[in-house]
Amino acid sequence: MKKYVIIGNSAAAIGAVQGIRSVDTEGMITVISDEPYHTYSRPLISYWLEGKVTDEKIYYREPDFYEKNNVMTMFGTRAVAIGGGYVTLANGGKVQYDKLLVATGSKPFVPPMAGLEDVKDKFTFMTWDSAKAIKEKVTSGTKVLIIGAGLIGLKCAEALYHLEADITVVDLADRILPSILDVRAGQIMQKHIESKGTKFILGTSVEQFSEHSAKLTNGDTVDFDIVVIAVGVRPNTELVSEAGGKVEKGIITDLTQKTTIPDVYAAGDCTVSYDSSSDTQKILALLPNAFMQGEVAGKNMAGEETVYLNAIPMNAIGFYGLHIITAGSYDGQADVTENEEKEQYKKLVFKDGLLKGYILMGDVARAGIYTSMIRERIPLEDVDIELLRTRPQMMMFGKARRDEKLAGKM
Amino acid sequence: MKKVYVNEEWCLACHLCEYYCAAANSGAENMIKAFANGKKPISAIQVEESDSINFAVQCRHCPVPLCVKSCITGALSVKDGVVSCDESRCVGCYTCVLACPYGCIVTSEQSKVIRKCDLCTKNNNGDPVCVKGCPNRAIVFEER
Amino acid sequence: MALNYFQPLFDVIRDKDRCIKCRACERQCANEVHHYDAELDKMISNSQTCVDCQRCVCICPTSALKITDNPNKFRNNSNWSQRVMTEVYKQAETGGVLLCAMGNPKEYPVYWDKILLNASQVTNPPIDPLREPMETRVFLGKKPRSVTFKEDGSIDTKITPTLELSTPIMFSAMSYGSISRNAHESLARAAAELGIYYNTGEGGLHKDFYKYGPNTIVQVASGRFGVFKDYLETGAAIEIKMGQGAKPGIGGHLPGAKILEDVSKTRMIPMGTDAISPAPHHDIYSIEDLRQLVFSLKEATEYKKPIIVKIAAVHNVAAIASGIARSGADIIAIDGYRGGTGAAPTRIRDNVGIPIELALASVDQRLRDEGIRNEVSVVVAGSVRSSSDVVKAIALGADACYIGTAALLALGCHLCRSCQTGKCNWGIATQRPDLVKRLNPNIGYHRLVNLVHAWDHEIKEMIGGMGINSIEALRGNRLMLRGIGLNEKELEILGIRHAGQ
Amino acid sequence: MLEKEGQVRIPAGCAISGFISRDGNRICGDKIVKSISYMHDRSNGLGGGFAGYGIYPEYKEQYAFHIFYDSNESRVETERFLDRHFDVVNLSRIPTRKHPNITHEPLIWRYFVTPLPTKLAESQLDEREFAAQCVININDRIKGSYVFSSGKNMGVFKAVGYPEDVGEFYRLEEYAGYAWTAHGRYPTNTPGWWGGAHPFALLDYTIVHNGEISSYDANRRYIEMFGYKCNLLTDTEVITYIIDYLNRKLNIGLEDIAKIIAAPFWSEIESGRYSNEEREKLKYFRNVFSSLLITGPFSIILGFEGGLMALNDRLKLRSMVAAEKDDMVYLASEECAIRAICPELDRIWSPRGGEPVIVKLNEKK
Repeated sequence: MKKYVIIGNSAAAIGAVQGIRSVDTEGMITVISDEPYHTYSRPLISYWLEGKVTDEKIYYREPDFYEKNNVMTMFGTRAVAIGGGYVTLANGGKVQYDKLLVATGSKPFVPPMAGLEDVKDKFTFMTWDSAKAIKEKVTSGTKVLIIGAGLIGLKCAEALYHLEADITVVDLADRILPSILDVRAGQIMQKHIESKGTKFILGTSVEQFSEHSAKLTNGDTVDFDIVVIAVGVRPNTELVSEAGGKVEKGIITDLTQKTTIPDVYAAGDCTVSYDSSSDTQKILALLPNAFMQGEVAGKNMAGEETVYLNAIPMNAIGFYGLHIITAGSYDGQADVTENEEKEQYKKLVFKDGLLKGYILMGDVARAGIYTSMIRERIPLEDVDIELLRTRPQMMMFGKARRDEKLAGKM
Repeated sequence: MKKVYVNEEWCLACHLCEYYCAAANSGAENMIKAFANGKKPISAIQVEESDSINFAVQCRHCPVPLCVKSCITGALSVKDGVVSCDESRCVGCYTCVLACPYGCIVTSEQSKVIRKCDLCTKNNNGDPVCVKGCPNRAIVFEER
Repeated sequence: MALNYFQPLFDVIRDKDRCIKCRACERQCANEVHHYDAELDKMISNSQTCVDCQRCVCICPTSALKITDNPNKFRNNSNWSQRVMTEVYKQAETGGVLLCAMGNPKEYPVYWDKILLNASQVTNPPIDPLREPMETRVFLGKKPRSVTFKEDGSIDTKITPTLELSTPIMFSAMSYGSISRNAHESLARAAAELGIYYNTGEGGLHKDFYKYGPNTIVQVASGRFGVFKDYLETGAAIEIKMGQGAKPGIGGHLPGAKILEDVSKTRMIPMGTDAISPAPHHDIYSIEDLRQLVFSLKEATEYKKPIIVKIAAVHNVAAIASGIARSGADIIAIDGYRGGTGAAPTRIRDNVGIPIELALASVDQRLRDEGIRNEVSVVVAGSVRSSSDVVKAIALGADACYIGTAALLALGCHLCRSCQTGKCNWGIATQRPDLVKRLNPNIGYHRLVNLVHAWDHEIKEMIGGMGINSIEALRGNRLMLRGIGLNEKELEILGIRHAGQ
Repeated sequence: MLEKEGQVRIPAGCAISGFISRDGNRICGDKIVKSISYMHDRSNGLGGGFAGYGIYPEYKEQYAFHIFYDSNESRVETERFLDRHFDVVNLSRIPTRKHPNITHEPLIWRYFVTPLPTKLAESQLDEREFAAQCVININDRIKGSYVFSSGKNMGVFKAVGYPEDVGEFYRLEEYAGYAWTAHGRYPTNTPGWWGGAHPFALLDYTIVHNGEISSYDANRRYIEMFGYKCNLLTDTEVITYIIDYLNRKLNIGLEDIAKIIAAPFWSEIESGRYSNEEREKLKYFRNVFSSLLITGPFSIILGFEGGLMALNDRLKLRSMVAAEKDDMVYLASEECAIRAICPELDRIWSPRGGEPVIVKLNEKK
């Protein structure tokens, strides 16, 4: 009977459990996590903070998930080292493995900022515990300063907006959501968020914190009750690097999710993935990506050879009720349509006879058809471009491809 | 497994499948009540039409469902081959909309959660209503 | 037009409490009666163009629609009815011949409904088709006068080619062109599955349907459209169309608008030209000419196919039939004045010809009187509406019946009688691709099969009740019939007694 | 007023019986009377009759015409017709005895005749057809005359009454023949006409029949195309004509005739139990002679020169038993009618529907 050990308890870990169990119903699976919770969905913490998701619904899988899958759990336990067929725990214990998955995710990056140590109520926004900590401090009218206008910062801002906090967002960049939006889309979104009362101060940074205010590089001073720092994340790669595994921006794996260390696999936000839309290696810190990588890792660990292909950056997210779906790379010839009044924006990016990426804001219906164009590398010459530009639809494919797709064999 | 398939040769773009679907899954006891007072319940099947070609599209219930793998809440799951959504767990993030290669996850402005075809397993219609309601047998429920 | 003489014939009534504004009616009406007004958020109906085809009523998911007669009426006049007056207005405006479609709708007597069937009581047991074999197979064609045997006792006499039918029902001639490809496919597939025959009409046979040849009767009409060697050889039988019940004395007429590419290829005529068949066959001006055509066709097909001669039921039909029976034809088809059509001049449809019941009775008797009933089979058409009509026709003397209108009804036709417009909402009498596709032959053929199966079952029950267990014992068995409400002359022509006698 | 036979079709139930000596031994007529009397309850006194074969050996080359006359005028007219067409070798009243249950008797005459050679030649018909035409002519054209028996060396005796009374009336004990058939009738009204009693005969074909065929008018209207006139509107009449047509005119054997009038069902024809030739033949018969298929219940005994044939409808909706003892073959509606005259039998069976029992005289050694 094989012994599987998984470090981490989020999407990649759950994907691995399901992957292993789809191949091996017998082997012993142990999940080690430093968080004390049944697996929960990390992206849901903002919904939880907002109050839209209850304690019961934040869980990523049903309560009997571990029992049903015959998984032994070691929650609230930190793994400190791996190697030699053992995981060493913070309490000195050792857990033996035949196959190990490192699914340690990432951690918030807090850059050195002058005076930050004087701020008592400062938070990051990465875990349920961090959301719980923020919630304790926020009531109606609480002044919140958020450093970082990226996905995490703005998701946090949206949640706090529903709690009627007074929010200011500061970012060194001169636009919001630069990782997923282009300049124009960012402007529309910014305007939308501002219309709800959230303030942005962009192209600036904090020069000096004091306990309840921050002096900015542009000379302004922002008063706050609490600060949330959301400038970025860093992958948790230490376990692998210290064991001699190859690590660059994140943990390096092959297409089967195997690291350079024998019998050790890695998946999720801690790893580097191959982005087929831009032909580059990058960290794709996305829940669907993590789950699928974990699943592939799990299957390989259990002996079924399979590879993870066609990973691309993609995001489905909404802020203050305005939806965005994006995918792929924006490097190429762009085709943009916009309806400012309706807060609708659409950008299609073409290169090498393929659809490479897109941004849909406002009207996101059926976006997955575009995603499949990118992922499956369907040549543009096979589709009706006019229809493709109009909206995502099956009609744009030729009869043969449409029949094949609608037969639902995927 | 029996699934719903469309035969575009026979689709008349009457859109009745959409109305039957919307009504059957609206919780209202009949179609008139489902649409009464300006209500516009959502259909999980959508008709695409052009001058000469029409067809209805709804969930293919993929053997490897990207929507389920992508779901951030666990609301989407597969049971006996049927991909369905526990709408009480959906937060409307639309990651499934992003993932579905057929554009078969429907967004609802009213409920803020997604709607998708569950082959009428959650209502009392037996076979899917879109199939039963199609006047030209363009939509069929069969094993292929 | 400042003065509108043409009030809508119908009133489209929408129950606003039921209407959910799904717009299915709008999408399904080729006459553009319904439309959705976004400003008013309402469905609006324009009754003026409604033909009462009932498509919208049938498709409405909430049963919100009704179509009734327009209650608006001219002043009562038993002589000058509203219909007659409106026709005058129409001709005053257009100067043209009135056109119409399908069968004679006027209130002439329906003799089928004045004939009652017998059943066995006490002296003779009724037979239960669920428990005993009950046979409806028939053969159509000439029967030899005598029979010779070989030494070993086997038969030496050859039978001329015959048609074998699983039940005495065939689908009438309806051309590709007048009806759609899907309607044709439905008929062809149903005929094949049922073991009966359908009839190409005068429009030729589409290449795709050659595979149904063993169940196809190919027609040769006065226009000779689509007639060539392969066509003749493909059919199981060849029908010479001399006349048609709906319009005796004139030829077929298919407007150019219905002649699209496929129809043009099949008919072998240019696209868009009107296909007008001459009133007579110009090589047949007399009975002896018919004999020549019969034998030309037999020669062309090496005496392998029975030849049917189809005539309209007209006043001296018995004598004409007698002539045909001696012409070498194997089967006579007689089409009564209530037979349908895709287009006919109204006056002709409504005033020319005689009822099939009387024509059949006199033809059958005449052929027997002359001792030549065996020379031909007799097939009747022209409003055979039900299995009981079939039973009555066979008891009067028919070998089989053609059904046309009933078959179209099975395919969805609601007898709006607007076939000539080419805008059939049921996908039957149209060539418009968006309308044609409304008739899914997978459904259509199945409905035809159902219909004929149902009739076959009913026929078995009726003849079983008479104590008959094979349809041939019904043929010409007029004792099984009684008239009701008929006068002496009618009874005499029908060769039956009055009920109670 | 009640309509008589020929004006209306009268359904009837019946008893039939018959036997034959295959060796050609002549058997006294009282035996058939005894047999049919055992089925008294199957008749109601409204018709009885007999046919005897081999009863006129002294006139075996002549046609024996038995004729009912309503009046002397009819007789005179008929005899004038006979004289024009035939050489009348012998004529006489048929001997009868008074019987309390037999009343209203017509004039009953018997003629032994041969066709006049000149007339026969002129007609271009064969002799039998000539004789048949003359019989049909008399029955059709001469009012009050009815030829009820017209074969050679055979005779029909029939009347309104119970068959046993009819037998006594005609003094059948004075006749002897190699084959006899008998009929007792149970009609559903009172036609009171002697011609309506059975057997029905044309030339040497006689039929006794129990049943009511549902195909009657289809058969009648078909057979009338070939010169027959079904004046009596009875099953027996039309069946006789059908058999005459098929056997005498088309030369179809009795076995094959059974396959035409009581044709096997299609399901049986196509069941694979027949050889290809046989299947083709059955199919041919059902196609070509479809209008001669007889449906509805019947059991018949056909008498003909030199034999008997019994046949049931294909569903066997009427009773019929057959039995053998030495050279004798017995056929009857009920077994009792056989046991009454031959208690010890070699074999007794119930023929299947549509399966003919054909018995012919043995070849003379």
